[in-house]
Amino acid sequence: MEQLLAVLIDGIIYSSWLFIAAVGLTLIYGVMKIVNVTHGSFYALGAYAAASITGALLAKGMPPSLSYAVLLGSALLVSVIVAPLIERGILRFMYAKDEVVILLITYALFLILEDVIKMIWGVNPYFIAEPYGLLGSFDVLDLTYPYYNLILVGVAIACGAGLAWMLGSTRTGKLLVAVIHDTEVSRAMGINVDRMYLYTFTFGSLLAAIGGAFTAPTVSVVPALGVEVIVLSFAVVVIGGLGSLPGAALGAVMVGLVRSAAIHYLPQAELFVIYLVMAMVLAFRPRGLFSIAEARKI
Amino acid sequence: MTAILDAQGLNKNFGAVTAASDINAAIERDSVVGLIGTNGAGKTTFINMITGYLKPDRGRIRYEGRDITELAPRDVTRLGICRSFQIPQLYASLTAFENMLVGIGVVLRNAGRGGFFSRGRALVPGHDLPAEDVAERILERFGLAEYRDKNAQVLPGGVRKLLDIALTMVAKPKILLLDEPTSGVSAEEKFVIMEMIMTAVRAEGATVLFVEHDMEVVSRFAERVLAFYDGRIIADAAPEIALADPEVKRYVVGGVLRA
Amino acid sequence: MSRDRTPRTLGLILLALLVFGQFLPQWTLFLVTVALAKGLVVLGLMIMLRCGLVSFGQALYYCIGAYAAGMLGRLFGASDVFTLMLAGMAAAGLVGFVLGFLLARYRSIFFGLLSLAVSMILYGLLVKTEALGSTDGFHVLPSTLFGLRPADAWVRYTVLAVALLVAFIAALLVHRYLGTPLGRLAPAIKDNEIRVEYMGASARHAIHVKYVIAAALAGLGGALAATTVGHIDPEMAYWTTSGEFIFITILAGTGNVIAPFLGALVFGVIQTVAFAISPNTWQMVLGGSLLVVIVFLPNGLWSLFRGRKVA
Amino acid sequence: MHFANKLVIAMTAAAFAPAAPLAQEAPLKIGVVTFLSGPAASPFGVPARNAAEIMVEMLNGTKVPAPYAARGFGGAALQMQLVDESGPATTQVTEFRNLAQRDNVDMVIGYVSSGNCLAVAPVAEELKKLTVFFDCGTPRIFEEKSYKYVFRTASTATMDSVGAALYVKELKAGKIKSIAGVNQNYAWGQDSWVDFEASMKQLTPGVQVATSQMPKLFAGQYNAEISTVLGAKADVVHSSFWDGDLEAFILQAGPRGLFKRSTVILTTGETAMYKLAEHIPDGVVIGARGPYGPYAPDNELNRWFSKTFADRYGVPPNYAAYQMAQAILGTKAAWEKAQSANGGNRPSTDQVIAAFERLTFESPAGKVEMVIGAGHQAITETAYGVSKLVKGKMTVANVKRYPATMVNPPDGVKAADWIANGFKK
Repeated sequence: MEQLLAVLIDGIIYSSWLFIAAVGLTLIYGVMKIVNVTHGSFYALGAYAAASITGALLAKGMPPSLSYAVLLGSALLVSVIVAPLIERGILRFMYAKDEVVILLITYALFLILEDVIKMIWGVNPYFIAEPYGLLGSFDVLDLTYPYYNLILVGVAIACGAGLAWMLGSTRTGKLLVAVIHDTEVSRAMGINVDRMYLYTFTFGSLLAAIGGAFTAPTVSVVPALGVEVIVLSFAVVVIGGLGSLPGAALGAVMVGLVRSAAIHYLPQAELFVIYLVMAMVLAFRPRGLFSIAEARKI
Repeated sequence: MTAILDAQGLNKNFGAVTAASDINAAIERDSVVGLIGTNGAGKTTFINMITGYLKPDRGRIRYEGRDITELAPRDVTRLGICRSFQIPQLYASLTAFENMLVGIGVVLRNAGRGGFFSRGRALVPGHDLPAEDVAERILERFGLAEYRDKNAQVLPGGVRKLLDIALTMVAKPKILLLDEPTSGVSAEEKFVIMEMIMTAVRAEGATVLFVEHDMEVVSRFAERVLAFYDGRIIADAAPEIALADPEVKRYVVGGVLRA
Repeated sequence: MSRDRTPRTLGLILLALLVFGQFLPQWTLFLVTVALAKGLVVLGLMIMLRCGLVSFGQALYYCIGAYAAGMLGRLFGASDVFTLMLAGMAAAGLVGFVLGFLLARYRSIFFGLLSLAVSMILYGLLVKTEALGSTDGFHVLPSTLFGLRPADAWVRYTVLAVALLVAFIAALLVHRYLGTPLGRLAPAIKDNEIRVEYMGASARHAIHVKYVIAAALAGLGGALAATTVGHIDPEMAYWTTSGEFIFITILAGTGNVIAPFLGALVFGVIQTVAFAISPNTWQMVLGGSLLVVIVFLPNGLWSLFRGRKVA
Repeated sequence: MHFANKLVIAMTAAAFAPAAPLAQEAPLKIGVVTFLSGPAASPFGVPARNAAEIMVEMLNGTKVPAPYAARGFGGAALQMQLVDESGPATTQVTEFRNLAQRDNVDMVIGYVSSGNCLAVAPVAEELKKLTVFFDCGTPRIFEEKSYKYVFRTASTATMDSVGAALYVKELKAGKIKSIAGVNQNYAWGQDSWVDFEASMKQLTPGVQVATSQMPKLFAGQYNAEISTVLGAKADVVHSSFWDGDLEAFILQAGPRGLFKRSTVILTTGETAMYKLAEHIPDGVVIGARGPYGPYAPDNELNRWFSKTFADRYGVPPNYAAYQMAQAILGTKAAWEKAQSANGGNRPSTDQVIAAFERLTFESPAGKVEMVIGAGHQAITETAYGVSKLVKGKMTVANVKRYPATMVNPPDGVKAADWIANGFKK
């Protein structure tokens, strides 16, 4: 019983983390049809920026309670600087190319950014554990959890709800939905697709950066931080159905719960259980759980 | 004359929409049949069901006495029922010539002459010529020789249309289903294209069903007309009779004028 | 169709390398051999890419081939280089045949990601298999040629010669295959699958066949790599390995069966140069060169050599 | 034809492009291979590179205290060529061959990853190139095969697990009913746990294994693992985590009270103890993979090394740095022994090898004996202690030292068998 509860809590926490890390990927794919490997770079950038900036401010005597805002702020900072640079500077000249070629371009960019990060921050780890411990912790039966984990859950919900609201209720959001459904028609209808792409890429990258920023307090920020995240968030997004927001949420929850169940009951399986889920889902729902089946007119 | 193709009681619904309700049609060998009707009347659905792209909810389709209702498009094609498309379905990145070769390759392969170990210049069944020559000849016949080495995606609309039809000829079809062969083509070109097709077909000898909106073209080329409305066949007769039918006048001809 | 010069060119390259090979410095022999092994994998990816399919999990078969060869030596002491390669090829081909029934139904990104998932599962299983050394992997016995082991000074050259021969045969067969109707179907499937079906061909069957060929080639490459490098580990199945193969495929271009080997060689050289001149930022060099190729040689390196269509 | 020509030219050009000029008589060229990118760079690769740079510079400047005062190796200045250890075994083997045959280095010193060590060793043998492993832990290298050209100047990971077991047994005065493990799911983690578990079963019969968690390498998120370990309520928790994973584990486990609930052993804790001083509570068992860092003996060599290193890089050298220094000094010792045996002339590789086998030499970490693995594998003493924060500075208290022969198997005995047979001498 206690173990089951633990499975749930651990699962939810991990799911939240996964969702924040992955949701930007599905947005970018939905709108731009790009499988964006640099997503991992932005995750890392977010973590590095958050760790270094928050650390510096704390050293300057900033009240720790503000650090959460700073985490968010630093994520915002890096993504609005770097993302447009990449989208305007490189990607936009490539949209004519195959999905796969663009994927490779983002892979190349990822390799480059890895070294750029190393040049800026060096190889030594950064820590900002203050936000993690700050809020104290609560007990479930005899397991202790820091409240920070609830913040993670909160951020995840905020990201998901915010994105849903934006797509559903704002003008830009509605235009985005149009682009998601048919880029060509949207273009014909006079929607400025290029600007939509810029917004989408920046916002999607921001979500990745937020993921990194809010993970930073719980880990040591080191090179290659983003590598793990890439494939993991691919798995989540694919399980849910590329380009589907509820899909990403469901995918994250599934993976999160399955993984934590594996850890509690069958530790050996942890290594590949995620890919097992992915393979299973794809085997029965070739386009993921929440896919829009495309009809072909002949 | 015996029916080469026999559709009995075909029904097909897409949710609330009725695309075909109790379609019955027996097509005689070597006849030329025009399918008319407004958009959404069920003409293309009829063709899609014959070629196995859609499975009817009810009803059977027989071809030379054999039930082909459940067959997949490729199996229907292998039996000699070939179709062209309203929107040309070409291999955009290949030249017109290569488009033909792909098709011919499939024919060779289905005849067991295109395997890994078979000779480079095996004769194409039905044409009894090597692949290249067959391609040349069909392109020639459809007046596409000058576009031989142009990529399909850069060809003008009318030419794409012709190439799309030419592709159906490689397999020596016994039944040819042409879905709006002259759509998106100027009025005078329509007759040129239809003439070309008909001469080609006569040379090869095949039964033809073609969807057409231009009643002049229909009455000029069709020996028989099937008029579709709301998923039903409302008239099945020789052109002059069918086109004179009041119902057809109201729902089809008029519909075209309105369209 | 223009006259087909590919077989002759292949032959010339084979001869050139067999002759020059004896004079090349030892380390380049190894570099070239590894490039040939990777080239075989890429050759398979090229076939798939021609029908618009990219496998993010081809490392699965690379790894299966390598482990098949390794196990054969470990369990039965088999060391004949051709036996090992055939084993690797057969094992990978068999798995490919089975998985093909599933994967041939998938297209575009979903094909890629499903194959990725499968390869990662194998990776996980191998890491858990401590009997096979887990992530540390294990040694592959030095291989023999018809029971003979060449003199130390000639080992590298002999391995290279064998690799060249194998690659040459593989390339010729694939080239011939691409000329058959089924092979020709590749671009057609990429362009318009509906039409392929309406011409009386089964796209799924065509893809399945190509998938098995690609798998077998990857297995062959894996076995060759295993015997050349002398050590195998699960990372051969990791997604970064697959990524490297796709990297090379795009680098090379799909123009001709020679391209994959050329691409693999160039990749090897770029990488080792990057390691040598900028040990701290070689990833940047690698990524940069990939960008440059994609931007300036959209059809890959092959477009450098090709005046007109060869394949 | 034109095509074939082009291709061959292209290839030969490519082949020779990176070729370096042949090595002159002196100085000696040393290939140094360690992680410069990826997660292993910061805890091992870069400190090791820094140590190598210092040693090379200081040896060339004859600034190293006795017995290593002579310039370079036996008077010949050293020249080091750096290579990144990242990438799959194929890449590493390729790069090793390039070092040996393209750049004609006189010897190669390096390798953190056991996988790379296993992959490179046979190649070193094939190319007859003297190769010294400085860090990698797996005992398999000299257990599975015997090598002539390969040496390892650091003890195997077995020592860490056995030492840890001996230490906690003393620390908890035998009152250990259950143990748990959190180790990375790859060879290093698996081997470390297997050895530790076996040792504990030998030392405290009847001990129960509560749980053994094996999270994916670099997973970063350990809440679920920590929950299971907390739930298991084991007396002792063993972890061979390193680097980012270790630090993340400490950061995540601390607030959840794992360190309060169980005695936690971090066999590589030393790499994190300074960085995370305020996050490691007192009483955590800290290992350094040997007598390195805080456990290094107080001799002149060590005082000199740690000061020089700290002065230049602002942080004290960690165990990776010590191991690199140890590898270089060991090779120097062997080289100079061979040289004097050779009447002062530059020794041949075979002579160096002869001198290296069963060599005993001094390093900043004290005495190193190349006595197992047929004289190619070093054994050293090891030490463990518990963390103790003194005036905001992290130190180790309650330090126990274990002589080399007590924590390493005798020559010719496989580590696993040695443990299974109750550590028989």
